[in-house]
Amino acid sequence: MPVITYRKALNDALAEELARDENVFIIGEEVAQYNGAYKVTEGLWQRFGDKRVLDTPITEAAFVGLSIGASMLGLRPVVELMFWSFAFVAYDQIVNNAGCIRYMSGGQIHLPLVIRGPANGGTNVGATHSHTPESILANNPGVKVACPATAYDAKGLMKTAIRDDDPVFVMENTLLYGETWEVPEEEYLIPLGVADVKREGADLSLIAHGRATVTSLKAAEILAHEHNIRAEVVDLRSIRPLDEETILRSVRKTHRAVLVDENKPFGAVSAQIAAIIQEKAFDDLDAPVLRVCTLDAPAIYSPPLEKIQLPTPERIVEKVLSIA
Amino acid sequence: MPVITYRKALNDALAEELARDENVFIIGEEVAQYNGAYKVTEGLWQRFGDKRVLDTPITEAAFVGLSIGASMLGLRPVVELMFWSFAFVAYDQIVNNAGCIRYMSGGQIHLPLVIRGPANGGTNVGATHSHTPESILANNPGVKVACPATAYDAKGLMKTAIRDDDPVFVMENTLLYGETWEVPEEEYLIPLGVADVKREGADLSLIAHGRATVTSLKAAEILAHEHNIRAEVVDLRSIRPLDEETILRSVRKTHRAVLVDENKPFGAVSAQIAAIIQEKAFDDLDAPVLRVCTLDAPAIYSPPLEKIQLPTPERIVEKVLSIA
Amino acid sequence: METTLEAAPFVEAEVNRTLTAAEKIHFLSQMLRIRRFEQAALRQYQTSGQIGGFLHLYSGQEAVAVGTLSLRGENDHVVAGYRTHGQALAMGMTMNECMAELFGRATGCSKGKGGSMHFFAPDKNYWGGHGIVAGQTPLGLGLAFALKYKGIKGCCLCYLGDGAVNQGVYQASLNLASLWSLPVVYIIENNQYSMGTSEERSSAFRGCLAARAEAYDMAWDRCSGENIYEVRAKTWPALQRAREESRPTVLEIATYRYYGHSVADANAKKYRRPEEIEKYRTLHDPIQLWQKQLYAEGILTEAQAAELDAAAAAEVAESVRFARESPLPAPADIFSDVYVEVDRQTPAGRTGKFFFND
Amino acid sequence: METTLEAAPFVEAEVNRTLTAAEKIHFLSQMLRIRRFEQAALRQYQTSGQIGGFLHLYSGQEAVAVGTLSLRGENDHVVAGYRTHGQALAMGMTMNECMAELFGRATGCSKGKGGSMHFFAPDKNYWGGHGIVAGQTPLGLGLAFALKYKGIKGCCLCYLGDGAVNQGVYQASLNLASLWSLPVVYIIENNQYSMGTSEERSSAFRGCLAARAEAYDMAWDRCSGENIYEVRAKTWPALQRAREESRPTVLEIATYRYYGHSVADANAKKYRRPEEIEKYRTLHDPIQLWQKQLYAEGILTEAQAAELDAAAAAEVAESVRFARESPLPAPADIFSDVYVEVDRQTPAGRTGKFFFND
Ligand SMILES: Cc1ncc(C[n+]2csc(CCOP(=O)(O)OP(=O)(O)O)c2C)c(N)n1
Ligand SMILES: Cc1ncc(C[n+]2csc(CCOP(=O)(O)OP(=O)(O)O)c2C)c(N)n1
Ligand SMILES: [Mg+2]
Ligand SMILES: [Mg+2]
Repeated sequence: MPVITYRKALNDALAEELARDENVFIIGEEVAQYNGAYKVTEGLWQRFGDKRVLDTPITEAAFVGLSIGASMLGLRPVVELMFWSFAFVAYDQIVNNAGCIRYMSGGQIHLPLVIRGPANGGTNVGATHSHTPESILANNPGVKVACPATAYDAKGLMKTAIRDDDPVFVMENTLLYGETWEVPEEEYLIPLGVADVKREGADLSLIAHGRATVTSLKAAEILAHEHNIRAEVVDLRSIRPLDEETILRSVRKTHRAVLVDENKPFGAVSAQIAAIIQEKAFDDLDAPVLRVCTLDAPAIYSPPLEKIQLPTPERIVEKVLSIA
Repeated sequence: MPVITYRKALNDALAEELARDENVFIIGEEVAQYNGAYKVTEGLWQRFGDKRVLDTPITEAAFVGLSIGASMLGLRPVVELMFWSFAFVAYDQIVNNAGCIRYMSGGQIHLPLVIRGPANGGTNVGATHSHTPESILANNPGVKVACPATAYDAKGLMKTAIRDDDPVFVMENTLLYGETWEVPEEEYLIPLGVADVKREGADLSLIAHGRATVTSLKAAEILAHEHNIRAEVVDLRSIRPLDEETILRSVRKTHRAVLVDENKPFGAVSAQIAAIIQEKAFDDLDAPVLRVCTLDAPAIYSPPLEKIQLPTPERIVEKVLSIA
Repeated sequence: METTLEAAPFVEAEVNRTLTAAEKIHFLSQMLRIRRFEQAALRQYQTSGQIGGFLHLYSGQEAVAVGTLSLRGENDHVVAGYRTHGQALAMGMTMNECMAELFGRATGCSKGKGGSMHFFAPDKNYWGGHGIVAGQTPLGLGLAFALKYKGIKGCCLCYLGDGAVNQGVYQASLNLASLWSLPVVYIIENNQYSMGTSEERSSAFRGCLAARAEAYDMAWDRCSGENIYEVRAKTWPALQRAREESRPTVLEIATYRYYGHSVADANAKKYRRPEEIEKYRTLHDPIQLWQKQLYAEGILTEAQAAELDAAAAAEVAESVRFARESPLPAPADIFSDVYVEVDRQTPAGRTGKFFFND
Repeated sequence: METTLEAAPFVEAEVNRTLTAAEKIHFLSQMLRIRRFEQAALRQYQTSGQIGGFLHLYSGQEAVAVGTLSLRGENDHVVAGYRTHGQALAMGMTMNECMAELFGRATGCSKGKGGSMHFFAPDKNYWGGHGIVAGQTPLGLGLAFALKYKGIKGCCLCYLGDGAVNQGVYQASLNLASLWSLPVVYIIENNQYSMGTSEERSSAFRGCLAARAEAYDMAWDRCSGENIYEVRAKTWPALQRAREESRPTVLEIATYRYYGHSVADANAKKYRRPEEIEKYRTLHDPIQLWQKQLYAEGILTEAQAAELDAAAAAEVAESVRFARESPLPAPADIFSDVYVEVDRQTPAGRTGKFFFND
C-alpha cells in the first residue's frame, strides 16, 4: 500500500471530491494561488481553476458566512481556516448560522458545508494561534466534528465530511501534516461516529482523538515494554457523532480508562467522555477515569516548554501507573 | 432585611461601584439613555452621566475590544452584552484579548474588566438568543466566570467582579431579573470560588449554578415531601475559580450526586464537575454521577416546548429516583 | 406632504409605467395584509398568552417590503433580519403559517422552532429571518455567490437596519461583494433608530449610510420608503445591476416604525417624541399615501379599499383561529430538524451518538 | 529615484526643520538596529534551532516605524500586529529582551510566553504585538478612549497591514473612533501584499485604502514610507489632530517587505516577481535613502555610517549571546501570568480552583 503524508491524503480527498461533484468548491485564505499556507490544497487551483478554488481576503466572518449562504442553495463549500483558531473571528457564523439555521427553519434547510483546518498547539505560535476548539464546537447540537489522527483517517473522514449533508468541522493538525501512513489507492470512506481501536489491549483503555492518539500509541508502547501493561488505544476519530459503544466496550473489558486530549481541561472532550463512562460503566470501573490534557494555561511560546504543555507519552504513562 | 429583585441587586452593585471608583464605567448597547434593555442599568446614566455610562452602536467586537484596551490603561470597564449570546460576534476579543494578553505579555498587563449580561434560555427568543456560554468560556485559563442564582449572590459577586483585577464574566438570567430575595443594606462582597450550600441534606447532592440552582431547590422540596429524600443543594456561584472542596465535601457526605445545569450537555459545566467528582471521590460514590441538562438541541421557540427543554424539577426528581 | 411632489417623476419610471391597475391594487392589498397581520399579532401577544419572546413590528415600513419585493424575479433570493414579518408576507408566505409560528405550533412556517425572528420559506426563495444583528449580511453574499456559481441570472436582496450597518461583518461583506462582483443588493431600511439609539448616536458617516459603499467602490442609492413608486423606481436599477452586470448595490430606504423596537419596548415613546411618531403616522403612512395615490389615479374607490381591508382582516382572523387550533410540536420534535442525516435516517444519521442527553 | 524629488517639500515641514543632526543620525541608527536585529534573528531561526513558530520580518519597512514613532510623546501609546519587531525596537525595547523572547527565554520581554508575534512593553507604552489579523484595532480604540477618559492629552498609534483592513472589526472600529471622537491614528503599512495576496485581490476601494475613512467622516492621508521626512511630515498632523482635537485619522503608508510573509513563506518569490523585490531593495530602501540624504546634508560621513552599522551589529551579536545564555522558563512558570490575583496571591487568588490539570 502506498505510504503518503497526512497532508497528501487530505489533498487527495479534496481533489477526488472536487472531481466528483461540481458543487464542491474550496474557499479560504491562500488556498488557491499560494497552494495553501500548509500546502493542503496544493495543485488544486491549477487543476480546477478559479471557479472551484478561491482565494479570499482576510475576512473570516464574511467568507464563512458566504459559504453557509451558498450551501443553502445546494453548493458544497469546503472552507479552509488557515488555523481553526481564527474561527473566533467568525464564531457567530459558525454557531448561529451553521449550527442553528436548520433547526430554526423547522428542517427546511440543510447546510452541506465543511470547515477544515489545523486545530492544535505545539508549534510555538503562541496562545492566539494554538486553540483546540473541537470541544467547544461539539457543544453545539447541529454540527459534526471530526479529528483524524492518521493519513488514512484524514482521507476517509474528509471525503465523508464533504458528502455529508450537515455541517462538518474537520480538525487537522499541523504536526501531523508531514507524517506518513499507509493509504490505499482505491476509494474508501470512513463514516463519522465510528471509533477505531488503534491498538488492542486488556489492561486499560487509552481514549483519545487527533494527535493525542499518536501520543497515546507511544505511551502504550512504553507501557507494554517497560511496565508490562497492555493498553488499548481507542481513537474516537469523530467527536460528534461519538462512538459511545466502542468506548464503553473497551472500558467494560479493561475496567480502567485514561483519557487523553490536547484540549484545555475545563469542559474538554475528555470531560464529556469521563462523564459518560462513569455514568454508563460505573460498575465496570476499577479505578477513576483519569485525564491527560494540555496543561491548563494559554499556550506558552517557548518551544521546550510548549512541548511539555501538551500531553506527552511520559505524562500518560505516569497517570496510567497511578491506577494500574 | 429588604427584599429586592435580582435586577435591583445588580443595579445597586453597579451604582455602588461607580460611586466608589471613578475608573469604573458602564458600556454597552442601550445601557444609558434607555436604562438597559432589561433595566439592569436603570438610573445610572442619569446619576453618573455620559462619561461613566455609555451607549454604544451595535458593534460588539469594537466595544468589547475597546473596553479591553481601556482596561490595559487601568480603567475598569463593566461591559453589558444585551445577551451573552452576542458574545459570539466579539469572540476573538473575548478569548484572545481578554483571555490571553496577560499571559502573552509575561504578566506585564492585567485586565480588570467585567463583561456581564443574561445568558440563558427559557424566554422563547429562539436558538440565536438562548446560548449559555459559561461552559465554553470557562474553558479558557485566564478568565473567571460567575453565575449568580439569587439577588444576594448577584450583588455580592458583581461587586467582587468589578474589584477583581482579572477579567470576570458574569452570567445573569432574564428569568431571574424579576425574582426577589433578601439582600442586606450594608455593603458585602462574595468571593469568587466559594460555593454556597443552599440547602443541607444527607442523601444526595444536587450541584448546580445560576437558575438551575433555583430549579434544584424546587426539586429538593419535592424530593423531601414526596419521596423522603433529603437532597443537599450546592450552588457553585462561580465556575472558574471553582469551589472543588465544597463539591467534594458534599459528595463525600451524601455519596450520590445529580448535576444540574442549563448548558447543552456536551462539555457542559456539569461534564467537568462529573469528571472531577468521579476522579476525586471515586470510592465515596454509591452510584454514578448523573446530569440534568438542557435537552440537546438548539433552543426551540415554541413556549411550552422550551419550558421542558430546560431542566425542570420533574426531570431532576426522576434522575434522582433512578439512583436513590 | 413632502413626498407627493417628488412622487411624480417616479411614476414615470418604466417599472411603474407598465404596472396594471390590478397590480397596483395588489400592492395595497399586500400592505394592508401586513398591517392587519401585525396588529392581530400584537393583540394576540398581549392577550392570548400564546406568543412568547420578541415581536418586532414592521408597521409603517410596509412600502419597503412590498415595493422592493414586487420586483423580484423567480431567480431572486431574499434574506433579512429579525423584523421580518413584512418581507415574509410580501414573499408570499401565508398568514396561517406565519401566525402559527408565532403561536409556536407545529403548523408554523418553522414548525414552531424559530419564532417571530426566524421565519423561513426556502421554497419561496426566502432564507430567513435572522436574529443576530447583521448576521444575515454574509449569508446574502452566499446566496448571490451561489447564483453566480451556477450561472443563474438572479440576485439576492438582503435587508438590514440602520443599526446593523456598524457590525463589522456587514462592512466586510461589502468588500467581498464588490471585490468578487456578486449580485447582491443590500437594502438598508433606515427607520432612524436601532432600539432607542438614533442614527446620529450610532453611525459616523458622510451624506448617508449607503454612501459608505463608495469606500468599496460600490454603487449606492437612497430613497424615501413611503411611496411605492419611488421604492420601485430606485430598486429596479439595483436589481438589474446585480442580474445583468453582477455588481452589488447598497440601497438605503428612509422609513419609520410606529411601534417600539419590539413589543417589550417600554421606552417606545421616550426616545422619540410623540409628535414625531404622530407626524409619520398621519403624514407619511405608506398605506394611506398609496391609497390616495390610487384614488387620484381613479383606479380605486373607497369602498374597494374598505373591501380589501376587510378581506385582510378576515384572513388574519382565520390565521389566528388556525394557529390557535393547531397542535404544538410533540416533545420528541425537540430532536428533529437538528441533523438532516438523522431526520432522513441515512446510514450517516444512524451511526454514533448525536445527542448527549444521557 | 521617484521620491527624492518629492522629499524636498517634506524636509520643510516644521517637524523636520527643527531636527538636529544628532536626531537625524539617531533615526539612521534605529533603522540599522532593526535591520541588523532581524537579519540575525533570521540567521538564528535557520541555524540555531532555538527559535520556533513564526518570524515575520520587517526589513524594508523600517522608515515607517522609526519615522512615525520618532514623533511620539510621553502620553502616546502604541499597539500593533504580529510583524512587530520594528515597532518594538523603535519604542525603545532592548535587543536583549527581544532576542531572548525569540529564543523563548525567561529573560524575554514576555518571559518567553509570547514569541515573535507577541512582544509587549507596557512600561514603554507599547501594548503588543497581536497575532490575530486586525485584533489590535479595537484595542487601539480602547487606549485612545482611556486617554480621553482620564483627560490626558495623548493619542494611540495603531498599526495594521493592507490585508487587515478587510476584517470587520477594523471597519467597525473606524465608526466608533469617529463617532466618539477618539484620539487614535490608524497607520496602514501598505506593503502591497497580505501573505501571497496582492492588494488588488484583497480589497475593493476607491483611490486608496485609507480613503475608506471618508465613509466614517474621518480624516485620512497617505504617503510613501521610504523617506523619513515624508513619513514624519504626514504623521505629525495626524498625531496633532488626535492630541489637540481628539479626532481620529487613517494614515496609509506605502512600503515594501523584502522577505517572504514569514520565514516559513516558501512562495516568497512566487507571488512577487524577483525584479519587483530587487527594484525595492535597490531603489527604495529606506536605510540607503536616508543615508544618502544625510550625506547630502553633510551631516554624516560614510565612515560614521559604517560605525553605526558596526555598533548595531555588535549590539545584535551581544543580544544573541544574551538570549542563548539566558535560562528557559521553569516548567512551573507555565502557570504564572495567567491570573494576576493568583500571581499576587491575593485572597481572590487563593480562593477556589483556578487550574484544572487534575
Ligand atoms: C449582535 C446583536 N447585538 C444586539 C442585538 C439586539 N438588537 C436586536 S435588534 C437591535 C436594533 C437594531 O436596529 P436596526 O438595525 O436599526 O433595525 P430595526 O430594529 O430598526 O429594524 C438590537 C440592538 C442583536 N439581536 N444582535
Ligand atoms: C484572523 C486571522 N486570519 C488570518 C491570519 C493569518 N495571517 C497572518 S498575517 C496574514 C497576512 C496579513 O497581511 P497584512 O495585513 O497586509 O500585513 P503584512 O503581513 O503585510 O504586514 C495572514 C493571512 C491571522 N493571523 N489572523
Ligand atoms: Mg433601525
Ligand atoms: Mg501587507
